[in-house]
Amino acid sequence: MLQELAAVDTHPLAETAARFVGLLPLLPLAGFLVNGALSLASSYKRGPADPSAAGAHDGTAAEQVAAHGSDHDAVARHPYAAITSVVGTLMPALSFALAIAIFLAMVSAGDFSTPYVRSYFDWMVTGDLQIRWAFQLDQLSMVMVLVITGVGTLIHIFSIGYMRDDPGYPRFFAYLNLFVAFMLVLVLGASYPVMFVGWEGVGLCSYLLIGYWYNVKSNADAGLKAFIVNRIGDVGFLMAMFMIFANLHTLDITAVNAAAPSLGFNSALVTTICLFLFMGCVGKSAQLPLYVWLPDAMAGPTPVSALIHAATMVTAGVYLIARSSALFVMSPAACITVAVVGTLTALFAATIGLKQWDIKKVLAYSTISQLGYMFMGVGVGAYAAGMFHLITHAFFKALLFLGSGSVIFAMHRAYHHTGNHDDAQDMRNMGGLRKYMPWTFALMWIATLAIAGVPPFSGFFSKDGILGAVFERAQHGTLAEATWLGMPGSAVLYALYGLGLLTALLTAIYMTRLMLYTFHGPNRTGEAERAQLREAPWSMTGPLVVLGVLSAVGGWLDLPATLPLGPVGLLDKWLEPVVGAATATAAGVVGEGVTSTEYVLIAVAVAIAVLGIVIALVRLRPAALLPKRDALPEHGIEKLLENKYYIDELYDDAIVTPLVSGSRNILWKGIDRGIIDSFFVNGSAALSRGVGWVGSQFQSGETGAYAWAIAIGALAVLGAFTFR
Amino acid sequence: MNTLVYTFHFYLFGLIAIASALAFVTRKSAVAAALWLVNTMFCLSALFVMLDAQFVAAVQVLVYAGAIMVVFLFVVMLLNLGEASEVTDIRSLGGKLTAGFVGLLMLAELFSLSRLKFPRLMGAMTDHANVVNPVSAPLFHEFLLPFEVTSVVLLVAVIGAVVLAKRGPKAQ
Amino acid sequence: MRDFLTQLSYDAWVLPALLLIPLAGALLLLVTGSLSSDDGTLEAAPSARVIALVTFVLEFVVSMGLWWSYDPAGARWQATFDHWWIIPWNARLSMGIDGISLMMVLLTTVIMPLAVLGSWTSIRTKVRSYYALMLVLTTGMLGVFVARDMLFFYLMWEIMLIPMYFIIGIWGGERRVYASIKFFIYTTAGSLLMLVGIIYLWTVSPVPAMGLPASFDYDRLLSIAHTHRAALWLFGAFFLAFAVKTPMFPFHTWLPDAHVEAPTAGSVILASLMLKMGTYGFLRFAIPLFPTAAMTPWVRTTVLSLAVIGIIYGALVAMVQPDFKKLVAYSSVSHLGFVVLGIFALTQQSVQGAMMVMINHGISTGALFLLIGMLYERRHTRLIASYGGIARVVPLFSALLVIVSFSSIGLPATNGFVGEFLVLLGSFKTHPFFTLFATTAVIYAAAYLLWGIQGIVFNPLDKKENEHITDLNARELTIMGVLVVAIFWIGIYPQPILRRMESSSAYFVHSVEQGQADTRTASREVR
Amino acid sequence: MIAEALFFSAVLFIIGVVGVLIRRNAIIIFMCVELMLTAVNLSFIALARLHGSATGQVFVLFVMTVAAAEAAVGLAIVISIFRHHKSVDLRNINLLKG
Repeated sequence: MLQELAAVDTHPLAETAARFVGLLPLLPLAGFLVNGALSLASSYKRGPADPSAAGAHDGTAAEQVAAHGSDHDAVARHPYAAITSVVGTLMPALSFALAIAIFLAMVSAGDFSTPYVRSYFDWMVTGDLQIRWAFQLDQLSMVMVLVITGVGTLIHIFSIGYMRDDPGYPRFFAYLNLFVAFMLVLVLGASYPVMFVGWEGVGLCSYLLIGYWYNVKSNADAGLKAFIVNRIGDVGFLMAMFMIFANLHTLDITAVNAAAPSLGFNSALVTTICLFLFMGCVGKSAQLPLYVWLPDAMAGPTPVSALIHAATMVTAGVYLIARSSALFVMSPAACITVAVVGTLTALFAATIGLKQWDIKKVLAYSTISQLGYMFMGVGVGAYAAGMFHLITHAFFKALLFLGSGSVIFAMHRAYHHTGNHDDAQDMRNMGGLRKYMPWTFALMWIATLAIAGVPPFSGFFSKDGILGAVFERAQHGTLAEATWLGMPGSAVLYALYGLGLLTALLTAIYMTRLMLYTFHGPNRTGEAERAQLREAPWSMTGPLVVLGVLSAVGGWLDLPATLPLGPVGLLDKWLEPVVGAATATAAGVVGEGVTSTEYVLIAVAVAIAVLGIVIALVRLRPAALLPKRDALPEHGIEKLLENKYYIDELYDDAIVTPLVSGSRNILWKGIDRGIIDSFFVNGSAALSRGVGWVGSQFQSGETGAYAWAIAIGALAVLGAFTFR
Repeated sequence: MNTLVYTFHFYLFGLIAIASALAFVTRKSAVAAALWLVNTMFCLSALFVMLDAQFVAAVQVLVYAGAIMVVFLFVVMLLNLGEASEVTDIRSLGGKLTAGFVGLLMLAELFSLSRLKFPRLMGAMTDHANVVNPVSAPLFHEFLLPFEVTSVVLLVAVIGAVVLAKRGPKAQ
Repeated sequence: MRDFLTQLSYDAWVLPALLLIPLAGALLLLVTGSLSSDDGTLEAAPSARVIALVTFVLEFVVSMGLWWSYDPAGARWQATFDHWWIIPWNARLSMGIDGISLMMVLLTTVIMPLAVLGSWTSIRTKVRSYYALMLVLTTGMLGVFVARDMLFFYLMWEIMLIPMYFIIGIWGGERRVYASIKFFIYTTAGSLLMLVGIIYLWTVSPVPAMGLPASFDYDRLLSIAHTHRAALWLFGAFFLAFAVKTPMFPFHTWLPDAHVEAPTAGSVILASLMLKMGTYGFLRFAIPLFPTAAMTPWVRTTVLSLAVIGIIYGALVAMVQPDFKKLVAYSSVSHLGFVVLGIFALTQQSVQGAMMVMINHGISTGALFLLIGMLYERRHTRLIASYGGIARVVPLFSALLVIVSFSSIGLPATNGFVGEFLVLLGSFKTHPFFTLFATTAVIYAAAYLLWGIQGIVFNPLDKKENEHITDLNARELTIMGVLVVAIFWIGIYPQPILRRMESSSAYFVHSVEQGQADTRTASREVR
Repeated sequence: MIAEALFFSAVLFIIGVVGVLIRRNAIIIFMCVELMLTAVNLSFIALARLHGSATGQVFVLFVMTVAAAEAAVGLAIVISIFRHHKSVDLRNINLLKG
């Protein structure tokens, strides 16, 4: 312990702001505690001292109900709204400020290759197991901390406006603060179990926030689904931890990374560990086949969708793989699996996104698709590229979600005003909003161009980085030389590249479609509603502007060598100490400078993005669209897409229903009640009762019968003596 | 006493006892049965005398034949059961045969068990004139406590009989 | 603190005092009961619950000294006490604690006052007898945990049954008689075989060469080597007693009935403390006494299979329960499966984890039963379907239910995670495939509990009766406050507990491995 | 003569047993029991004679006392049963049924 402290003290970050790293999650946690207490304090009414004696029909209870009944529909600010807004946004903002201070300290500390680990106290120490509450700061976690606290703060500010009339205002901020705290624990954790605390903690917050409006059953169901599907993935994460510990006797990330080569290159063991870890990522980051929870998660308030289900939590899987890069490069098979799953998810989700009408559902599938891209990147060992896309995606997808939040806010306000009960999120009910919401319109177009991959917006650079890396890995490196399910690695990777391009095309199409239907064409809301449509307040538009700027210029974070518009490869260099070795291992021979092939690839990517937008503009007719209530049913492949390939129904019928009815009818009523209880337990009781009954039949009370019994008994005893 | 005469009388009383007993179990009338039983008791008392238990023989006549059987007869008459009112009092032929078979079987088993060889007669009791002493000496020395307990048993029986046979207030 | 305790010569008297204080309380209750002529309803005898609470708080205060006086690096048995008892049989009142007992004793003394507070207003008839029975029950449970004499252990084991039988049978729900008889016969049937085993051990215990008479002394019985065949039979006898109590699949069907029918405090005690007797028995008796039998490959595989089946089966059956109390009851089958898995996997981490799960299950499940009891007091139904959306009416209750449920699910940073993680982590080393199946239980655990609480606190508030439910009062908040603090304390900083149990669990693992190795070499020599 | 006495005793005893088995009149069954007791008394007397000791006779006295007590109580029971059932037929009496 002392030695360790000494080692920490000599670290270049030891005397800087980095020593307050523990405050990063603690500040939002404090916000959670304050807001949670406010929420409970405002709604708690003390119960009677003797609940079983108190009649259910006393006056106070009735009054309470009246009070509760009214507060649901009332559009009034929460009594603690002011203090909640201050505490709820200040805490993540302070975290962000601290994060910047630490970042500056790291920049000035220059290159350091060992992470700064700050250990607080023992968590689970027994035998050879040593798990401590320890946080780890290095370039990778720093990037994530900045994204989480930065984007997080913006979304908190946006929420002040978006949630202003909600009766559970402090509760919302409490959950959001708690989320930020857990997310920071996730990225800062110095060992897998500590990471897992954050990993599950964000799952909890996701559950609570998806089911935030819990009095609608579908919302609560969606939260439950998210948590359970995530847990399926968590089994993988847990198993990976067990395997790592059983073989390496440590769970500290640095120690595991250092010891990873001892597991043996391409050994079955390391592949299994990586695949289990990836299973965790599949759950958390909504990849095939566990993506189903994310579209449903849109049931939560829109800021939640922006923060948790687009910018931060769902990218945790990408972060985990980047964190464990030393393990993954040991197993090309696992890497290719990651890339293949990522690519297939990207394509699959993009096709579903083509035909969704709910504006948030489109964005949800888009998120799944973009996460697929990120896995494609980290799968092929281009960790910096994957992280780069994670960052730009955080910007433009948060912008898209918040923009759609603005739209929904406006639509909802308009509908509320006129008492209309139509779907405020359905694009068929929107249209032509550019006139009423010019800022949102402009900013969302920036984000759309970014996600579509049009230069010079951020998404172009990050997506191109990934596709370029896939193409490069297909040519040389450990992945190209490996075989995957009997196929040569390079062939697989070329195919992935092709599918990646196809996905890019689809991305451009569905995003343009979203913009066209929402902002262009005629307005499809009613006359009365149209009068109420207007831009959201500045507390909401402000964060949008910031994100818009970031989405536009985010590409400069990591310019490719082919396009030296500024300093090249900033992020690559920054992440070099963490993932550089792993990237180099995966890449094998380093390419010889800039080649003409790369320019061709860039040209193809741009062409495809533009083509997608053009196709959408040409083919789609927003003017011909009917509002949702008048819409005609779809047919053929479009119906299949609209219904998301019926995957949810398939899971329900093939897994959930058999499991539940099997548990009920076979396990509970069959085995538990039937076999064990009725047969063995009550059966043995019945047996002894039966024996007793037989015995009692001899007890007739007839003295004569007894005399006979005695006589025959005596006969038998005498006989026994006689014929001994 | 002449051994032959003695043996003759021994067999005589024994056989009469058995015959009376057989008559006793087969009479339908309770009074007749009781009288046959009294006859058996008398014969047995004679056997007791011949086995040098003169005092017990006297008691047998007094207590059994005299007291107990009289009580039986009283009860029979009190309840007016003198005539065989119920035809079903004796079991069916099958029952009788089975009972007889069981009895014979038991007898056979008893005989086959008693393979002991008894001497014809051991020396006679020492003092024929003094018949009570040999009984009373152990009774009031060795078996004093049981003897006293027996008196308590009798007392309890008397009280019990009174309580049981008394008409309850409801019956009146 | 330790100096202060030494001044009091605390170690010398604490264990008998812990056994006697509840008995004294029970006696006081009975005396006041026989002096007064009332009918023992709550209105007539409000002092009974106060006496009980004071006794339990005193018990708690006295027992807390053990936390400081126990030295993890010290002797194997601490705070020992020894007194003659039945001289002809050489049975003694011999007590002592090690790391395992320590935590179980403290868990008992913490849970019992809360159980009294939980019954504060819900028990309204024959209150004196009720609290007297709870006090006697406490003596029994503590006796089981501290006994170092097998006969004394068995006596306490059986003493425990009787009060619980009456608590279920008198203050229980509608089918209380069926449930209490089932509970009693099930557990007695198991434990009688154990008695046979104990008597057998006694008969083989004398060592004439060293002049040692027959004895029930635990440490002495530990040192006896049995033939493999005898060990198997004896292990079977002990195993059955503990498997019923734990309860392991398929000996678990008394549990749902007993839990559902028992009054709140009965369920709490049953789940938090009495189920631990079974697993404690495995740790203390069944395995250390017969290591060769317990670690025979086929025995071990069978037990581990039953444990893993129990984990998954309990979770799946819990998932479809319409009655929340039954849901929690089946979840106990699942959780206790983890304990058995950890114990039989026999690694340092898994055994430590098993002990942690024992503690955590005591806290979380106890809290769940208390919460559902509080709700039952208000609405008189336990069916999930008769609730819905009550988070709006009773926000604090709902928040607590969610917190406790997540601790039971095993969310990291709550207590549930620490235990399950250690069990699984340790078990993976020796039994990876069993661990893989056991790990999937984290999915079902989330499913059944979240389904349950969703049906109660979330969803639309669509039933008129539920709009009248009142939130928790100060007394109920005190109970839950203690438990929630424990949940997070153990979840975030379990090290003080782990440290106190470490040497005992290491001794357990080591001695069992050693015993196994010894006899293996011995049998090789024989061949 | 001892063997003969024992023979008579056995025969009388068996007759008593058969009587108990074939009769249904409670009073007669009582008498059969008395017969069995007396038969046993004969054995006692004979064996006392064999051993030349009076102890056996003492037992006979005890047996007689008990027999008297038994007869008294038994008959009292019969009377009270008769009052209830108006019959002493054993088939009507099954009070011994648990």
